[in-house]
Amino acid sequence: MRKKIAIFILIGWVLLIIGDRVDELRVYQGAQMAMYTIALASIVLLTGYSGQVSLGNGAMMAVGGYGAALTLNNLGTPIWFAFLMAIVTASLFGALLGAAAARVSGPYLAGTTLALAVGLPAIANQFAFLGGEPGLFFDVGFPPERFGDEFTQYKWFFWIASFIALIALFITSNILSSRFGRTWRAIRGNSLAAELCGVHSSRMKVLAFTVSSGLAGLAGAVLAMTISLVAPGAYGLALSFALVTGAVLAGISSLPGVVLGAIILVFIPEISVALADRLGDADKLNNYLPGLIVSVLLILSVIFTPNGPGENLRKHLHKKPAH
Amino acid sequence: MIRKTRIKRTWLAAAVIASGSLLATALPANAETGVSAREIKLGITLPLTGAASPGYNKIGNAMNAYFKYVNDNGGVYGRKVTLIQKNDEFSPQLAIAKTNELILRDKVFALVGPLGTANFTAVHKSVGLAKRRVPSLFLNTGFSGFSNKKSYPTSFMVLPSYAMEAKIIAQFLKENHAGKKLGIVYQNDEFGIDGLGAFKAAGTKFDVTIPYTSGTQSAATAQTWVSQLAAGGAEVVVMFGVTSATGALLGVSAAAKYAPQWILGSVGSDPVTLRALGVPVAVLNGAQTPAGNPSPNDTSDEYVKQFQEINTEYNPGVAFDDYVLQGMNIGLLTVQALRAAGKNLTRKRLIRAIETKGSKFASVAYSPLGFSRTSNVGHTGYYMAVMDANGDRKPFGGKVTLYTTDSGSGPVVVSTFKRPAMPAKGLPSNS
Amino acid sequence: MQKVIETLLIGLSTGSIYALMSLALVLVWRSTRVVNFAQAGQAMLSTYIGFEIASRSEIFWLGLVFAIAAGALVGAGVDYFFMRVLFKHATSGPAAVVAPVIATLGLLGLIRSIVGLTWGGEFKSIEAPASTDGFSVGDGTIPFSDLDVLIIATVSIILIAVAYIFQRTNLGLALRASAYAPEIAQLAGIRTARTRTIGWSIAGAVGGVAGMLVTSNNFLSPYSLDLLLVFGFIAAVIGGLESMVGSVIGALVLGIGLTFILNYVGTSLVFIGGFSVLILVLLIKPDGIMAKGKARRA
Amino acid sequence: MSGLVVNRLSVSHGAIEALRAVSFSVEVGQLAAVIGSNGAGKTTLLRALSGLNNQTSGSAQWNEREILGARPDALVRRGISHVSEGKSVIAELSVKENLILGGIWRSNKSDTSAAIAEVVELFPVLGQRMSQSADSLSGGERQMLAIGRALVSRPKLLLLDEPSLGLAPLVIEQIFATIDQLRRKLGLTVVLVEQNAMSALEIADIGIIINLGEVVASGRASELIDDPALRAAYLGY
Repeated sequence: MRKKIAIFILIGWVLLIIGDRVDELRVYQGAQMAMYTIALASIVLLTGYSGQVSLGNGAMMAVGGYGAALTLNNLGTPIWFAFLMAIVTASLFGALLGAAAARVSGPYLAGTTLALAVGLPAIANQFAFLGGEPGLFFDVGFPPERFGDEFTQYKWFFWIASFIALIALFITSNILSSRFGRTWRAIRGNSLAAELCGVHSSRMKVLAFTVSSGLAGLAGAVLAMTISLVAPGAYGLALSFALVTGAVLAGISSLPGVVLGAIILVFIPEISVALADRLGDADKLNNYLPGLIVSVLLILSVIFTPNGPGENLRKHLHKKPAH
Repeated sequence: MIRKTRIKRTWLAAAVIASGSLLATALPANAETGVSAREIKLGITLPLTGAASPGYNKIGNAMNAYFKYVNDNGGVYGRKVTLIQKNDEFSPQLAIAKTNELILRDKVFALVGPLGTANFTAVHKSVGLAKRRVPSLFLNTGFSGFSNKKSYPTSFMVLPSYAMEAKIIAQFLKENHAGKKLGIVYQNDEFGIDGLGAFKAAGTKFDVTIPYTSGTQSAATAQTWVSQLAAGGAEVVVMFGVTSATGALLGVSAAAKYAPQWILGSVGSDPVTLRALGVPVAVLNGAQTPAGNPSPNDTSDEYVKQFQEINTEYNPGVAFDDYVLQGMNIGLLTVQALRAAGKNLTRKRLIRAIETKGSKFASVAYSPLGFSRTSNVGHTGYYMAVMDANGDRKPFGGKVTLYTTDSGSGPVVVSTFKRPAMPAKGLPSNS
Repeated sequence: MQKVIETLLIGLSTGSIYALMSLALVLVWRSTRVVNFAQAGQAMLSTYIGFEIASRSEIFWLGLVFAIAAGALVGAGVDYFFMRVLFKHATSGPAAVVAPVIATLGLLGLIRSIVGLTWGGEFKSIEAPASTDGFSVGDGTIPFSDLDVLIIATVSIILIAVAYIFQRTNLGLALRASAYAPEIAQLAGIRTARTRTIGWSIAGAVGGVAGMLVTSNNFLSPYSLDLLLVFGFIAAVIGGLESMVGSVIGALVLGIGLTFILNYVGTSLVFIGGFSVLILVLLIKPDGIMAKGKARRA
Repeated sequence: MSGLVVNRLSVSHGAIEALRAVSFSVEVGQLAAVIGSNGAGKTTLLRALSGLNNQTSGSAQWNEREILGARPDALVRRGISHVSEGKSVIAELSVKENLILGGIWRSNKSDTSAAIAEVVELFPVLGQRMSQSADSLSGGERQMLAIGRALVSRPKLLLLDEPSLGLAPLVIEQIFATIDQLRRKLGLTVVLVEQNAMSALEIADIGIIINLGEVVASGRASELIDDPALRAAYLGY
């Protein structure tokens, strides 16, 4: 445990140094990576550990984002409280949905959450206090003055996002290696068998959904911070799809893998822009290449390494050691 | 134990990968971002795909065509003007992400012609355009909130505000449709509400008021608008929405044989796009609309004629419509602004140049430009036009009657302003 | 009263298109135990092909025929080149449960990108095969047109054809047997893998018709069929996901219900209405309206 | 040799070998009873012979042609019909549809109709229920329907998996009597897998006793019945 804390502190320190060395665009992307890391952790927890597929993690992120924005804008609370409220609102919402989800898992859950992701704008538009299509502002404010003029807004976002991501990952990794994590894996493997061992499988599923939603909500608030805004468009179907892709690529049951997934998600647009430039700068290429790359990666990885490239590598390594 | 160490190692590996991927070479900054001895880099985000893209997706290419024309004729003081277009699918967070790329990676000198009220509000705030002192020229939105020069010190509008438009339509309704039952369909966001507020202030009372949410427009929803309008007996209907919504409304009305006098807001009244959306031309015939620019088919207009020629050569295969005209005109304004800022181009000088010389720039629109040290307002007026059976646009009453006003409580007046002449061959020579 | 009838009629027209999508989803679910999220993509691709033919030949029906053929081919191709490979590989590990769902999502994205790269993101519209002018009733007109009649008629013909295939032919028997008890079907000499591909192909054809019909009254874009997928899914869930009859009834109920919300409450509540129905059905009658008391948790 | 010849057949379920080097042969027209306790590998044997399980090694020939590795539908065309464990009928279909299913692989529909008529003659009770759903049949009737469906394909080799499972003793007796009658009448070769050893061996020509995936004894059914050691060890009485 102490070793783990030391590693996380080390990672944090490394990130701090990196934040000073790279240009602003990379800092901004770093903040995005931190956001994706949290969001992917929520999927890994839900799908990889408890075996439920939600396509609506984007929607859960929205719940968190709106929760944070409403808290910050209406109550004028400190930022940390807004982030906390993001977790709370999303968890509550997740518990509700999870109650339904425990009854109807599998494709029903996937379809229902898909519907939620598709319908999010309609819901945001229905209630005036959610700000409709343009959404609500979410302003965590400028970096403290004592950091000096050189300290940009995005570096501030990067600091906050990385800090939150580190804490979230630390807590998640501890939850997963706890009794709950083991129980979830048992349920995923065989919910009937787990049931016979005295596990309330539906209760545990709701719990998994709740925790996962809380994480997603936190990621949603971090996303809102990086774009200073919560708007339905920010949490659309494309985001949910991207997250599923990231999770599959990361290895759907590997928590450290989420970092890799986050990096892939941030750099896919970069790669596709580079490719499009090379192939001739046609509008169509620019618009649809990222989607094409994401889909092809998703399909290939789900067919050939359904449990993620990381998992395959691990298996490979495991076969070798001399006993 | 073995397992635990392995997990730690994976975490460490993840951290190393993360750090490595972030580390990248940072280029040394130039004297002025986006300006070199040979090039001026400009950027725009706009919807190239998605529900809101029809029409708007042409603006970037039209601007680009004009810049290429200028470049082939010597550029701006020898520098070529290049425009980087990015697709924001009309969603705020994509607009932010793409604008970040434009400013942080592509390092553009200025933004030109950004689209969409919600998008620009979000971009301005999140990217910190004012704080970064990035000039944002000639916004393709009429939201009157952007005319606050304190909040938007580096932004300049070009379209008359939606409030101005609504005030002018209100005046027109008073003069020409008094006593009729009025209906309005408007987009329920800053754009529509800006207009609705101005109608209210001008004392226009609508018998049927239908708000719609951006993104929900479709034939099915339009059917309910038509039933409500017909049930309320609206004889004159103002459509204050985007083109796709206008298209759906007109298409369904034609099917339901509901034919009030249409007054189409400037945003959604481009006949070429409407017809591409399947609106029968017969429905457009007689529709009234506020217009700032001459008809894109009016070849007797020197601007239109010149732009059409440029379009044929530099934007081949693209129909010349209001969007192309608007894009070219923003290009023309931009080149004048760049010239006015002088050979030693900086962002500061560009902004100062528009503030001091911008009101004299040549522009295709009939109304005066309102740029000054204290105002970033672009064009300030409209004339009313009528669409004919060919989908063309003619001034109401046979000749252009220009109304000018402001976004506040100022009166609507008939103006005698004469716009500056087109620079020879469409190539500005100002300084 | 007139408004009620008008709403019913429009709802019927809307619901009948949902019925096709929901039927396609049910067909695939029964044969493969996969909710095929790519169905929207397959339908979209077929519709683009149909659009291309219809706009070149200026004959809508020719476009429809091509859309059906394309839908059938794409459906068969997806099963043959994609699902078979998937089921061969993704059989173990934590992702095995979720792999089919994720794979069909990836496929949806893939088809969307391919369509985007081929046709671009511009809105296309297909010349409607019949007048969209509403019928005159008394001195007014109602927004129910020849096109709506044609849509309902086309859907009816398709549904009757599918019902005939399933109830009266050996192919239908093979399809049903393979869906209910694949192993027994295999032992009876049915080539179940091939039968499944045929099932996907029928579903694809039906989806193609749905795409063409929904587009005849609206615009076509790489995203325009997403909502059809969602409403088709909701309808299928109302019907219990297993029952073809249930899916059609569910779709009609949903179409009419949503049109009533649209006409009487407001546009912005339509989606929320649909979503609430979905959640309610899942909570109260998770096996759908056609369930015979047998709990079926997938 | 014609008939069924199984030579060193092994079947694996992943890492586990469910059947190890099983060999036996059944001549045309004979009834072989495969006896063994639960989990001995009897069902695995039948699934390998009908093509449902292809994780196999060794060989199995039917009338001197290899059957391992062939798909079930191809084997049906070669006259091998497998009635799987537990009243293998499709409850959602009608009795008639279940029967049609047995001949669905034929292109000639009238052949199937004739075969169905013959089956109805054998099992008149099915004839009275043609349009009812199979769900409404009793356990014994379902087993008859399952066998009837197999007969519609006019098999030469019939693989029967525990036809007595879950049936009342009186019905079991009836079923065994029917099976015995059938194979004599139609000249069928039958492999009958049973836990109910006595009843099976009584109608069988040969018996094969399997334990833990291996053949522990085989021979004439009558001899097996009389072997006291086997009786004690495997036949359980």
